[in-house]
Formats: sequence, C-alpha cells, structure tokens
Amino acid sequence: MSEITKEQIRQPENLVYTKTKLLTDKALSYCPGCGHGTAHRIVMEVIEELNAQSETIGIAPVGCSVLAYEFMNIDMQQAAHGRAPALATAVKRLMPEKLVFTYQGDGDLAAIGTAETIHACNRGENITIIFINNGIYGMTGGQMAPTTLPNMKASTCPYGRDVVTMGNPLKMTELVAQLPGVRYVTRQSVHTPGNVRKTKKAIRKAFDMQKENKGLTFVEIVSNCNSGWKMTPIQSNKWMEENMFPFYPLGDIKVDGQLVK
Amino acid sequence: MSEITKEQIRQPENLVYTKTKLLTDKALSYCPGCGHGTAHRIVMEVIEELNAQSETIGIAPVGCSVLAYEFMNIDMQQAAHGRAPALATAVKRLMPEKLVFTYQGDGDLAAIGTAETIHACNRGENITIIFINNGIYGMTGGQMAPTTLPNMKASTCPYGRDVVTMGNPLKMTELVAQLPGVRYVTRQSVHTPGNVRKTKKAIRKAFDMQKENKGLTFVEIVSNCNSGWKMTPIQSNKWMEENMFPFYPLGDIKVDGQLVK
Amino acid sequence: MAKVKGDIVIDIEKCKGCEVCITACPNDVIAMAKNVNGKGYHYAESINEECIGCANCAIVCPDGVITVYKIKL
Amino acid sequence: MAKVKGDIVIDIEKCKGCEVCITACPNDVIAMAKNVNGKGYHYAESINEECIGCANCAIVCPDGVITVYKIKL
Amino acid sequence: MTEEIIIAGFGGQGVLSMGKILAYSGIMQNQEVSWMPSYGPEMRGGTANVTVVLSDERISSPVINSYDTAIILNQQSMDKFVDTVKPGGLLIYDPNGITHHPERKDINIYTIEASEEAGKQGLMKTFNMIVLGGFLKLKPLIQPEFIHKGLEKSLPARHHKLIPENEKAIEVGKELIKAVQLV
Amino acid sequence: MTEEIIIAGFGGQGVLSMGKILAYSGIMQNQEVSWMPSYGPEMRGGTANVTVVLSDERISSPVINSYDTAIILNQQSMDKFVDTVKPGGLLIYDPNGITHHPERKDINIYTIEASEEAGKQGLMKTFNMIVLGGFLKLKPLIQPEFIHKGLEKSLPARHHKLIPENEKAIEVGKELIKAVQLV
Amino acid sequence: MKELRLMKGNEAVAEAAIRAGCDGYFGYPITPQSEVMEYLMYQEPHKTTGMVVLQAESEVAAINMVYGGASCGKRVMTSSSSPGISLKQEGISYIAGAELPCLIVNVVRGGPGLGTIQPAQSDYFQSTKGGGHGDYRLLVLAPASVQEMADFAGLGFELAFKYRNPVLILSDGVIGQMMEKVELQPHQPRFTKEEIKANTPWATYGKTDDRGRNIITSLDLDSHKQEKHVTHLAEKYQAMEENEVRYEEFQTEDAEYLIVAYGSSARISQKAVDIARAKGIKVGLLRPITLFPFPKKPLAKLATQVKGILSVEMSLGQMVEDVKLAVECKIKVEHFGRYGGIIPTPDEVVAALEQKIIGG
Amino acid sequence: MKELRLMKGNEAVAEAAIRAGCDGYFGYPITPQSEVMEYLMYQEPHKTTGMVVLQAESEVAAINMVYGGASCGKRVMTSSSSPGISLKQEGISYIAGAELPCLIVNVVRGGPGLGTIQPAQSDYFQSTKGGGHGDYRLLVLAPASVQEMADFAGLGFELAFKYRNPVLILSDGVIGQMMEKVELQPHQPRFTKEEIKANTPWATYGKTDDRGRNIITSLDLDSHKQEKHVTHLAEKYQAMEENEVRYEEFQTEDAEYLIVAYGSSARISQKAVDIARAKGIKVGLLRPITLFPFPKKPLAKLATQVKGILSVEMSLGQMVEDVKLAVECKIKVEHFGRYGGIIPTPDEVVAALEQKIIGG
Ligand SMILES: Cc1ncc(C[n+]2csc(CCOP(=O)(O)OP(=O)(O)O)c2C)c(N)n1
Ligand SMILES: Cc1ncc(C[n+]2csc(CCOP(=O)(O)OP(=O)(O)O)c2C)c(N)n1
Ligand code: SF4
Ligand code: SF4
Ligand code: SF4
Ligand code: SF4
Ligand code: SF4
Ligand code: SF4
Ligand SMILES: [Mg+2]
Ligand SMILES: [Mg+2]
Repeated sequence: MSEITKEQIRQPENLVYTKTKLLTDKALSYCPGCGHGTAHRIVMEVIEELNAQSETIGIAPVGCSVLAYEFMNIDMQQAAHGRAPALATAVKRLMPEKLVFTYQGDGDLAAIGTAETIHACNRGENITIIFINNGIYGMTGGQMAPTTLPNMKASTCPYGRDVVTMGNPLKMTELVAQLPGVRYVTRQSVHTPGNVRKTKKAIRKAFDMQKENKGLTFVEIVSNCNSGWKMTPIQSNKWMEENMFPFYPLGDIKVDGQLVK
Repeated sequence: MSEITKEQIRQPENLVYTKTKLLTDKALSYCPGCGHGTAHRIVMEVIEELNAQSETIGIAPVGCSVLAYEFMNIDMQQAAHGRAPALATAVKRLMPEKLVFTYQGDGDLAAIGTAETIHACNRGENITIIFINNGIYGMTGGQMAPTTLPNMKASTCPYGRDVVTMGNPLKMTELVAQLPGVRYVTRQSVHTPGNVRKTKKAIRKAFDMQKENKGLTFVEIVSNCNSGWKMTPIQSNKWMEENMFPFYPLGDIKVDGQLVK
Repeated sequence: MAKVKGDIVIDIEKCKGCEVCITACPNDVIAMAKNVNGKGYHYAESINEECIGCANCAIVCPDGVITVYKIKL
Repeated sequence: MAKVKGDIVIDIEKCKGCEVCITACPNDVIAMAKNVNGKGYHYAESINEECIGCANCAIVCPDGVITVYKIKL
Repeated sequence: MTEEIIIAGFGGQGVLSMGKILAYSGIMQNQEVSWMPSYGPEMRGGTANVTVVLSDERISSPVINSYDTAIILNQQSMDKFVDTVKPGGLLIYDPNGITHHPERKDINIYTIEASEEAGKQGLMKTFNMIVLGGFLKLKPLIQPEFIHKGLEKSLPARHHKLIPENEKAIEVGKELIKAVQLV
Repeated sequence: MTEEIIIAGFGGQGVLSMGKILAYSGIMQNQEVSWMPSYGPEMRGGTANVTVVLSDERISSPVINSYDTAIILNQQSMDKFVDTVKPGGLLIYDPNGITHHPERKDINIYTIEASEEAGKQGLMKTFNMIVLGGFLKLKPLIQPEFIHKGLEKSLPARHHKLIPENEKAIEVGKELIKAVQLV
Repeated sequence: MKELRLMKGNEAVAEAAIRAGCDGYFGYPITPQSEVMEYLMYQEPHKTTGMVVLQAESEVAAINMVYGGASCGKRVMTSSSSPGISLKQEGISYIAGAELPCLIVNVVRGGPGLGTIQPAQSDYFQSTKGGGHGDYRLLVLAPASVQEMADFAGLGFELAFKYRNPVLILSDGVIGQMMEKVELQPHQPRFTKEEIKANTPWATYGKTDDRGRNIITSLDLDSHKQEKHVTHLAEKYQAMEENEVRYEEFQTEDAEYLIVAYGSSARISQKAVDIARAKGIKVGLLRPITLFPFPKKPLAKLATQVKGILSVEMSLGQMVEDVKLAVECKIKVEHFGRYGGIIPTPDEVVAALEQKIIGG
Repeated sequence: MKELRLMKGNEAVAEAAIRAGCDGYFGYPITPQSEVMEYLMYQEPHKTTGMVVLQAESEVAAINMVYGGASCGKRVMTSSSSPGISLKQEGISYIAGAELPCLIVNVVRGGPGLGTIQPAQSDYFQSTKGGGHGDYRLLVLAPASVQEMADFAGLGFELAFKYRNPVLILSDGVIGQMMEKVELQPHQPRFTKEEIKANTPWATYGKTDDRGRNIITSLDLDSHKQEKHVTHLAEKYQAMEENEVRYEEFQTEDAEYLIVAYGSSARISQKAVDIARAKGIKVGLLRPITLFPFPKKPLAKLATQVKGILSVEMSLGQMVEDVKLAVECKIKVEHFGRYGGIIPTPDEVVAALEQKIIGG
C-alpha cells in the first residue's frame, strides 16, 4: 500500500460530501453550532435530490431564520411572525403543482402563530411544515417560548419557567397530530450525524408525500440555541439530549395518517 | 279529593320554578327555540346558587350572544371576536378572588380565537369557558364555522362543507382536553330537560373547581341554530341529535385532570 | 306516591312559540295558541289540568317564560 | 472490508469554531486551531491522517464548511 | 319621476324579494333603481324592511327618511313607519294582525287582505305578489311586460315555471286593494 | 466639556459594561451622560459596540457619527470605526488580533496590550477595566472616587467584593497604555 | 357584450373580481360585507375560471394568505369591514413594504370598537394615512355606486399591478348592501404562467435556471438599504399623485360654494346640491374617487373660485384635513358629518352648508 | 426621596410603572423594546407590589388582556414596537370605544412591514389619527429622554384615568435602548378595592346590591345611541385639546425660523439650533410633548413671528401635516427627515433648514 497524498484524494471523482448548490455562498448568520444551519442544509439537500429547485417555494417568518432567503437558493417569501402557514396555504392552493414548505421557529409556530398552524393543519393543506423547536425565542434575545421547559431560564423567566404562572410547555406537534388533515408527523434532531441522516429522511418522506397530495406533513426538529441557553454548542447539545428529549421525545408520531405514539 | 283552583296552586309557597333573578327582564334577542337562552339561564342559576353575583365577571365576545350583558344580571365585559380568554386571563389574574367565565360561540372560540383559547387553556388559567357549539356562525348570517359538519350547508358552503377544500370539523374540546393546565372538560346539551339538568350540574362543577383554584374548566354545549340551519326549533333539535351528537358525543372528556374518553 | 297537582304560568308576550316546551311536557299540557302575541308569535298555553309541576317545560324554555307551581294533594 | 482513505477540506474563513465536528468524528481527525480566522474564531483543522471519509463531520457541521473526499484503497 | 317606497313586515313575508322584483322590473323598463335592505345581526323573527327607489334620474340616496309609499305588513312595521309617509303619500297595509290602525289624516290609506286571500287559495308563497299587485293598481309605475321580465330576472331559472302563478297573484291583488281614506 | 466615545469589540469582551461603568461614574460626578448600544437581532459572535457621551450640558443625540475617542478591541471594529474618529481625536486599541493597524495620520493613536496582560494575570474578567484604565490615563475625565461609586452602582451588590480587583485593573491599564502616534 | 344585473355592491365586487381574472379570494365573515364571500362560494368560480375561494380562520390569516398569493404574481383579494380591517393592519403594512399587488375591500361600519354594523366613513384616516406602522400608502378607491363596486375590482387589480402596491376599495354599508343595476364587464382570463413570468418577474413561482432566486420580503436590517427602499416607495407614491388622481365634479362651473364628499356621502351631497340650487345657492360638488392620491390640484383650483367648502363625511371629520391641506387653508373649510351609523339627509347637508359656510 | 439611576428607556418605563402603582403588564417580545418585560420579570414585582406581569401568546392577546384588566378599573399597560402595535389596532379601537384607561408603549422601529429594528418615527399617523377603525383618538405622549420615559408612565396612567382613554407613549429605538440618568419617583401604592369603587364606579369588579350591573362594551346596535356615544368621545377629545397640550420651547423668543420636532428628533434638533445660532441663524425649536392633542395654539402664535418652519421627523413626513394645519398654511412649512432606521445628524438638520427654509 503506497502512500497517498491529500492531493490525490481531493479529486472530484472522490468527492463524498460537499455543501449543496442549493445553499448560497453567503456565510450563515447563525451563532456557532446553531442547528438552524444544519436544518437549512438538509432541507436544501432534499430539494436537490428531488430536482425540485424550480418548483419549490419556501416560506420563513421572523425568528433567527428570518434571513433563510439569503441562504436557501430557491424562491422564498418572508412572512410576518406566526403567519407562514397562511402564506403557504395560499401559495399551494394557487399553484398546487409546486412544492411548498414553511420553516418556523417555536415562538413563531406555537405562540403567535397558533391559530394559523392549527387551521392549516386542520384543513389538511398539502404543504410541509418544518418546525425548529429550540425552546426559546432566539432572535429577539432569548425570551421564554411556549416550548420552554419547566424551570428553564430565559430572559423573560430569569428565575426559570414557573409552570404555575407561565403555563406548561406546549407540545404543538402532538396536538396537530390529532387532526385528521395531518398525514405525517415526526420529531427529529440534527445534532449528531445519525440524527441528521434520520431527519433528512423524514424531510424527504414529507416532501414525497406532499408530491403525492397526501395532506399536511409536519417535521419538528428539536434544536439548540446556544446563545439563548447561554451554553457552548457542545454543552447545549448535551443539555438538549438530557433535558429536551425526555420532554420532546424523538421519533415518528403519525405515519400515513395513523398515530403511532 | 276536592277540586283545587289554579289560584290555590299559584301561590308563592308552591313555586317550583321561575326565571332566576340573575336574568334581567329584557326579552332575549335570540331566535325562537335557540339554545343560547337556556344556556344563559342555567349559567345564571348556578351563580345564584353559589350566591356569587357580586363576585362574578362574565365575558362574552361577538356572536349571537354579544348582547349577553343585556340579559345576565352581573358585571360583564364585551370582548372582541375570539379574545374572551385573553380578557378573562387578565381579569382573573388581577382579581383572583373573583369567579370569571367566558361565554363563546364556536366561530369565536375555534376559528379566530384559536390561539387565545389554546393558550389560556395551556396556561391553566383558573377560569371557566362556556363554549356554545352550534356548528355555524349564527350572528353574521349562518356562515360555515370550523365546527360545521361534513356536507352540512351554510351560507359560505351553500353546497355543503367539502372537507377536502374546507377542512374537517375541528374538535377544539378534545384538543384542549390534551393540555395539562385544563382540569375539567365536558360536552353537554340543553335541548331536553334531562340534558339541561346535566349541563347545569356540569357548570356547577366547573365553577366549584374554579373556586378551589383547580385550573381551567371547559364546558361545551352542543346547541342548535335554527336560523342558520334553516329549520324549525323542533326540527333542529332532532337534527342535532341525529347529526351533531354522533360527531360531538356528549359526556365528560376530562375529569380531575384525567382524560376519561 | 303522594299525588301532586301543578300549574304553569306563561308570560305570553315573551313567548316565541318555539314549541320546545310542548315536546318536553310528559303530560301534553301545553299547546300553541291560535292567536299571536304582540310580536306575532303563536304563544304556548296550558290546555288541560294534567300538569304535575315537573318543571320540564320551564327548564327547557329558552326564553325562560314559564313559571311552575305545584302542591301535594 | 476494503480499506478506505479519506480527507476533508475546511473552509476556515467560514468555520465558526463550534467544535460539533470534533464530537462527530469517529477517528479524532479534527481539532481546533490555535489561530483565529478573520471573524475571530478558532477554526477547525484536520490534525492527522486517520480520516476515513465517513462525512460525519460534514453532515453535522451547521455551517456546511467541510468538504469530504474518499478513495478506496 | 321618482318613487320612494318602503316595504316592511316580518322576515318570512317575502318583503325583500317583493322589493327586488319591483327593482328588477324598473331596470327592465330602463329606469334607475335602488334597493336597500335593513340589515342587522341575524336575530330572526324580527322585522325586515327594504327601501326601493324607482327614478328617471340618478338616485342620490338609497337610504331615505320619508317615503312616497309605505307598504306595511305587520304591527311593528306600522308603528315604525306610519309617520314616515310624506303628506299626501300612500300607505298600503294588510289589516291581518294589525291592532292599531293608522290614524293619520294627511295620507291616502288602502288596505289589502292579502294574507287572508293567500291563505284561502293555499298560495302563501305568492302573498307578496298579491300585495305588489295592489300597489301597482294604485301606482301603475311599471308596465306588465316589464314586471314579467323582472320576474324572469329575479327568480332563479328553476322557478320560472312559477311566473304565471305570480302574475295571477298580482292580478288578484289589483282586485283586492281597498281605499280606506283618500286625501 | 463633552466627550463622545465609541467602544467596540466582540460580544464577550465587556464592551457594554465598560461603557456602563463610565456612564455611571459620570453621573456620580454630576455630569450628563448617555449610553447607546448597537442593538440587533441576537445573532451572536458578531460585534458589539456602545456610544458613551459625557457632558456638562444636556446631551442632544446619543447616536453619533464621529467621536472624540474610539476604543477598539477587534479587527472588525477597527475597520468599521477607524474613520469615525474626529481629526485630532484619540484612538486606543488592543493590538491582539488586529491584522490591519490604523493608518490615519491625523489622530492620536495608542495601543494597550490588555488581553495579553489579562491573560497573564488570569484575570480575563477585568480585561475591560484594564482598557478603561488606559483611557482614563489619557483623559482623566472622571475622578477615581467617582469611578469607585460608578462601580458600586453598576455592579450588582453580590459583585461588590470584586471592586478592588477592578480598580487594580484600571491602575494596570494606566501603566500599559502606549503612544503609537501623536498629532 | 356587457351584461345588466341588479346586484348588491358586495355581490358586484365579487362578480367583477371573477370577471377580472382574480385568482384567489381569502376572507372571513363580518357584517356588512359577508355577501362577498357568500356570493363567491355560491358561484363556485373554481369550476369555471379556476379561482380559489377560501374562508380563512381569521382576518389575520386572510390578509397573510393574500400576502402569500400576491407573492406568486397572482391576482388576489380580501374583503372585510372595519374591525376586521384593523386586524389586518400588520399584514397590510407587510404587503406595502414587500410591494405586493392586491385588492382589499373595506365595507365600512361605524366604530370605534364593535360599534355598530350600520354604514360609516370613519376609516378614512386608517385608509389614507396608513393604519399600520411605517411610511406607506395604499391606493384608495372610493366607490359611490354598485356600478363602481364592480368597476373598481378590475381597475383596482390594474393599478395594484401597475404600482406593485395594495389597492383599497373604501366602501361602506350603504354601497355594500344596496342593490342597483350594474353593467358587468366581459370575462378576462386569469394570468397564464407565461404572463406571470413576463409581468411579474419578481414573483415566487419557482427559481428557474434563467434567473436568480426571487425573494419577497420587507426586511432590511441595514438601515441605509431600508432608507433607500422607503425612498423608492415615496417615489412610487409621488408617481401615483401625478398619474392616478381621479375625481368627479358636478355643477362646479359657476359654483360659489363647494361640497367635497366621497362614497355614499357624495350621492347624498349631489342631491343636496340640487336642493340648494333650487333655493338659489350656487353650489357644486367635488367627489374624490381616489382618496389617496387625493385630488389636491382640482381642489386648489376650485379654491380660487369658490368662497367656502363644506366637507361632508360620515365621521367626526377626517377627510376635511386633506381638503384644508389641498386648498392651503386659503378659504373657509368646514366639516359636516353624521356618524355612528347614521346617514345624513340631503336637507341636513344643505342646512349645514347654509349655517357653516354661507352664513358662518 | 427620589432615586438616581442609569437606565435604559425601556427599563425606566418599566420601573416607573411599578412605582406608579401599575397592576398589570401584558406583553410580547419584540426588538427594540423587549427589555420592558425582561426588566419586569427580573424585578418580580408580584412579590413586592403585587403587580402581575404576563408574557402573552401574541400582541393581539396582550392588548385584549389590557382590555380585560382595564375593565376592572386596574392600572394596566402593554408595550411593543411597530409591527406589534399594528396587530393591536383592533384592540386599541375597542379600548377607545369602550372608554378604558390604559397605557400603551410603542418603541418605534422603521417600517413598513418587518422593515428594520433601528429607530424611526414613522408611526406618527397611526398613533395620532387612529390606526384602528372608527372615530377615536389616543392621547399621545412623546418622550425625548429616558427621564421622560419614566415620567410619562405615571403621567400616562393619570391622564388615562382622567379621560377614560388609552394613552400611548410614542417612543423610539433610541429612547428605548439608550441609558441616561433618571430620577425615579417614590413608590405609589396600587389602587385599593375601595379606591377602584370610588374612582372607577363603572368598572367590572362584581355587581353588588348597591348598584346596577356594570357593563364594558363598545357596541351600540342602535345608531342613534352610537352617534351619541361618538359625540361624547368627540367632546372628550376636545377637552384634551383644551387642557392637555404639552410642549417645550427652546430659544424661540427672538427666533426668525422654527424647527418643530418630537422625541429623538427634538434632541438632535436642539443641537442643530445651537449649531445654527453659532452660524448666526436665529432659529428656535418647538418640541411637542403631546402629539395628540397637538400644540396648535403655540404654533399658530409662533407662525406670526417666524418666517418659516422646518418639521423634522424620522419619517417621510407625517407630523408636518399637523404643523401645516396648525399654522393654517400661513408660512412656509417644510419637512426634513431621514428614515428606515437612519438618525439624522444635527448638521443635516441645519443644512436642511438652510436649504429648504432660509434659502428656499
Ligand atoms: C408581530 C411581531 N411580534 C414580535 C416580533 C419579534 N419577534 C421576531 S422573531 C420572534 C420570536 C423568534 O422565536 P422563534 O420563532 O422560536 O425562532 P428562533 O429565533 O428561536 O429560531 C419574535 C418575538 C415580530 N417580528 N413581529
Ligand atoms: C374581527 C371580527 N371579525 C368578524 C366579526 C364578525 N362576527 C361577529 S360574530 C361572528 C361569528 C359568530 O359565530 P359564533 O362565535 O359561532 O357565535 P354564534 O353567533 O353562532 O352564537 C363573526 C364572524 C367581528 N365582529 N369581528
Ligand atoms: S440565537 Fe439561538 S437560534 Fe438564533 S442563531 Fe443563535 S443559537 Fe441559533
Ligand atoms: S341565529 Fe342561530 S344562534 Fe343566533 S339566535 Fe338565532 S338560532 Fe340562535
Ligand atoms: S310542569 Fe311538567 S307537567 Fe306541567 S306543563 Fe310543565 S312539563 Fe308539563
Ligand atoms: S318553550 Fe318557551 S318560548 Fe318556546 S313555546 Fe314554550 S313557552 Fe314559548
Ligand atoms: S469524514 Fe469522518 S473520519 Fe474524516 S474527519 Fe470527517 S468525521 Fe472524521
Ligand atoms: S462543525 Fe463546522 S463550523 Fe463547527 S467547528 Fe467544525 S467545521 Fe467549524
Ligand atoms: Mg425558537
Ligand atoms: Mg356558532
């Protein structure tokens, strides 16, 4: 076995993995280690796999990913806080042949956007919702979200979320899974290679189902917010495994219209 | 057995039933046979039983019962469409010693007010929600509500609700029952004496639990809308039994914080 | 079982003629009047002596216009 | 099992030094540089020849700055 | 020529559609028309009324406070509108259910026993057409051919077979109308 | 007297609190002060900066485009602010991590090796106080007693035990500051 | 061939929208405009033109559906009445900021709050000065007849696309609920995919290789870019002021006094002009058809001719400010209004003219 | 004893609210005002004064919580920034219609739409003319310093209860985010039950035998009653115009030119006055403190003295209309503004004065 140089390995034919062309060259605006970046990437990879760039419309509301349109190399709409499912409803109904997805944070989807989320789901709009649940309002400086865990600290619950006065964390994913118009619901994460692969499969499945007009598909990604949680990325991923996953367990919740959990 | 005259029977000491003093003398503005009237009355009867006139604040948003304040002889707030739970949240938090209830229609609670309903329930606000589900927007002339049954006609679905394009009827009651902050959830009706009695008991239970600071209590009353349904009151009650109850089955859904259905 | 005798008083001007009370009465005491009230509704009236004061009619009357009396015989 | 040899190329100016790739690498190929890049981050760099081109690092890198190559030996 | 008319009664009496037929007929006759209903929260059993204006000129306001003609079909409407008839104007009413008859001395008053007649003939649906007939007898503002066209236009096609019946009712109304007071 | 200062660096360098201590000290000394941060969506790792104005008069605008003094703690801030120093004004920077040194000829330039010093002493937390010391050496706008009061006021009570340490850092900074160019 | 019909204003705008090639309607019921959606649902245009009609869960959802649909280069619309329009303010500001064409119909009722369901004109400020946040303007059309309710659907879409700006039809309960005869325009096809590509190259219909990605947004974190954007908007509003002013004059040639009124009030004022003229008062009427852009120039011109102006509105007095600004306070301008759902009579208008302007 | 602190405007208004005996705050995060709620949550006033602080699920919920709380005679408030305030328009109109006292803080950012998070003053129209539907007015206070952010909390509640009307503090990103020194007022207790009964006999705190039921509503299906109600509101606004006008003048005594500016712009304009005076230009500044009621009379008076007015706003020009109306277009009035988040410099203001007013 002769010695192989780096040059020899770094040949186009040996390429195993590189950033998809469906992400622009702009440096992502996210904090170091933030799951938003990974989530963006796998969504775009799936669209690339489906060869669907020209038929996809993405919709991102406010939240850290408000600038998703700077990174996702597809046609995009920037929605008002909470309203992405309403936009997506119109887009899909007016152009049923397109692939339409929303990319929403937990503050967005589970607080101000509760009605739009529930009703798009209940109507069974034939769209895909990608839901990034980091248990906090990242964008605005780490305020409590509906999904913030009990006793977890945030800037509007500096002494930890008191469930008595601030309510329980809201599992929107489990709620929408109850609705007959919703076809596929899963909860995943993107903090390890294995999880990234699974999540990508889930997104692929969701988009495939959308193409088959099966109804609404919903992919929650439990993610970190290092800045909001005031941890390093590595700490936050660990904290997420230890604290978020027990409350927001990963796995499929509804498959082919049947609750599986 | 001597003949007794009507005069002899109609003596104060023989009084079995008369309209509660907690209803004003104004003639109700509802259509003939509309369940709103009965629902109003039993809510007021319970407050009378609890001797709670001076500590009760009622909140009714728009809908046919927008004028509830003309009939209920208690302090009342008229809320914007869908927002009664938000008002009630503030009222109860600012005056925890008071008895606070909302009285909302299905259009109000399950459409525009979805977010306020879900979040008041999720926070476990210590209030009581009385939810009049007549499967239609009565007030505005019989438009489709989120609760309208499949194929049921309404002015915005003149050929019947098409679940494919208009979505499935939304069972908000079952949804909110999922939330840990919600303590008691029941579905009743007021179209027969027996049902009226049961519903009154349910309301009493809800108010009692509120007094014990148990969390949110939620009483759905499946009711008729003769005008919206374009039937006589008697027909509508029959239609309700045959069509609404199978989809919205009567009975307790959550008792003492435990799902029972 | 002690025998009872009841009677109802209907505020006919407020009655809306919905007939719900009729369906609820176990003893067919109530019927709709031929005449109409000021609002144009055929109002409910008690047509016989069979009332037992069970209050069913009053309890379901959406407009709360029925008052019920009862004596034990 | 055929032996493989991999290599990674990191766009160090875009690396944010989050260290997620380090945790993901089965062969401890990656470490943080002592130096910082233009944005002030200590960036990731490959420190040995153990790379097997599994792409784990690239897959978890939130900023997508790693490119992976592999050849079968 | 401008004729300002209020038609008022119970919700189920066909008040709005009577107005609509009148208005459509006016259009067929190449007149300017307006039809303005009272609208409100859908708490039924109340009154319904509609203001119809027929004119040779552009109509300024479809909402009016005094009328050339009032067609009154129940007591509540009588109470509300009796004073809105212009002096010298016309009041037509169906006496059925009317407890307080109009006492104004400065207007022309006619009665039309339309509900009784409709009941007799078992044609409750054409009650409003009988009333319309009475009105047209007194104020033949619209030619029969245009009434026919108006009916065609305002009824859905599946109800066109009922047009002859409606026209018959109009003729019946013309016979039934009775003067009570003329000024 | 009005002194308009920009302090700019990384998020974690204590830029905002340095400004706050300066401002609080100004208040203690009975001056008018304003403190205005750059604010933005919380996408960390970016730069943070704050404008502090100390004055004997009412301060008109807390947002300024050119400064008497710029205290610069990283390259990005250098790029952004070097041209905003008023001619004849003062630029202080920590050379650590600076790749392009300032080339302006019309301003006074000083360096302060604060991060190196803080690293040496293992006192990364007082890094910003070292820088502040350097500034105060050059512009003794605030009397030490008021700096003390400013620290008392701006630190939460539980951190008051750290005040001596901070004051020491200020003294260290006074020693460390080095002129590069004087105009 | 044009078609003659007797229709409600609410029905007319709905039918005209179908005929104007509208792609989508998104609404929520509220009196006195629920007939718009009811008419559409009854007509089932999805079976004929393919137009989508959807009852949203709220006005907030409806206006954001409009945002989504407009972003695709489609002709989309919504309608509501005052409280519902208030709920839409954030969405409207977004639509204006993102420069999306769409049609919004407000069939005004009396406010504030739940108020009354009867007609009013008290949403003038909200409509013309921007009820939402930020510097933006709607192009506002004020119909005074059922015919105009129909005509302005087509015109509204045309202007919306011309300027990439939301167009508001500011109607009221009278115009919405009354029936009048209408001449309907012939059907116009919906935009084809090719037309969308050609007319609205900015629209999000899927990024193809021949162009960069299209983005619909109103965000600019960089204030300098945002300022540029707002300047661009200002230029657009300026262009509207230059090109799109619409108004009607009645008997102004020899007028010594002027009434300014829009919508229902203008109809009533027209009658008032007749009554006043019969009394020998030389009064004319200027009816603004566009409320923004407001007919400033014709008013300024008339201000050199007449002695005083009565601004008639069913409100406490909102448009009167624009009238004053238009005539640069050079002559007397007074407001007359009824409100809370009350419609003034022509006689009241004449009396107000006599008292406030001629006598005053 | 008054207390001296270095605080952000957002913190100051929060702290001052606690001290003013505020009963409840209901809000939703949005830059650049999130510190209001964050400060309150950190202070935990429920443990000291008993004040309730609640993070609502949205701005719509928050404003309706305010409606509910105000209906009980409580001192309640909310805060937001431009897009969030737009969402609140329906609720604000209801509150105005039902005549409820409350405090609303808008820390304005640049719009329209999502716009920018940087400071702006482009919500002037929305604030002063009614962004919601119907004829109503807010009483609008425009702080120009952190001190005033604090002072206007107490003043705002006082005026809100005096007039049973919502009071808006129209601030901006500069005032909200900057720190300055503040003198804090001593703590004032929250209303007792007895006080509520005495001061707000209309409030819904439970019907007792000594009175009829209290009802909070903005509805009147009877238009004549609704018209009466609106007339009553108009009288109230009239009373505010007579009694509550607040403003500040700088160097106007000998001024030949005038700048009118509020909030941050006024601070900058004050410096501009100094610069201009140093150049020999005799210019003064009028700073409206209340934007509604607008200081019409003092402006009208100054209009007889000065030759021209420059209205300075961080917007395309909104307040300038009120300035023109106040001086009845008798002298030249021009607008100068930066926008989209850009803050003008004093030099730019002076240059604009020279070009548009003196030279122009
Ligand atoms: C109407 C409105 N209210 C509030 C905001 C401020 N805001 C922007 S994003 C956001 C929440 C972001 O949280 P989340 O959706 O969880 O996204 P993340 O940043 O955590 O990814 C808020 C409150 C806004 N832009 N618009
Ligand atoms: C913001 C707003 N949108 C719409 C309306 C009109 N509106 C009043 S009540 C109502 C629905 C009533 O239906 P529901 O809540 O089911 O009550 P019901 O009349 O059936 O008892 C609607 C749409 C309104 N008042 N405000
Ligand atoms: S603030 Fe949180 S969610 Fe936002 S980019 Fe940073 S880590 Fe990610
Ligand atoms: S419209 Fe329906 S809900 Fe309303 S009062 Fe009539 S029957 Fe009852
Ligand atoms: S009280 Fe009972 S028996 Fe008597 S009339 Fe009523 S329902 Fe019939
Ligand atoms: S139930 Fe009441 S309203 Fe109905 S008919 Fe009987 S008495 Fe009359
Ligand atoms: S490709 Fe695999 S082995 Fe190579 S560096 Fe990345 S994670 Fe390590
Ligand atoms: S995961 Fe990516 S961004 Fe993070 S340290 Fe590794 S290469 Fe850098
Ligand atoms: Mg989040
Ligand atoms: Mg209903």
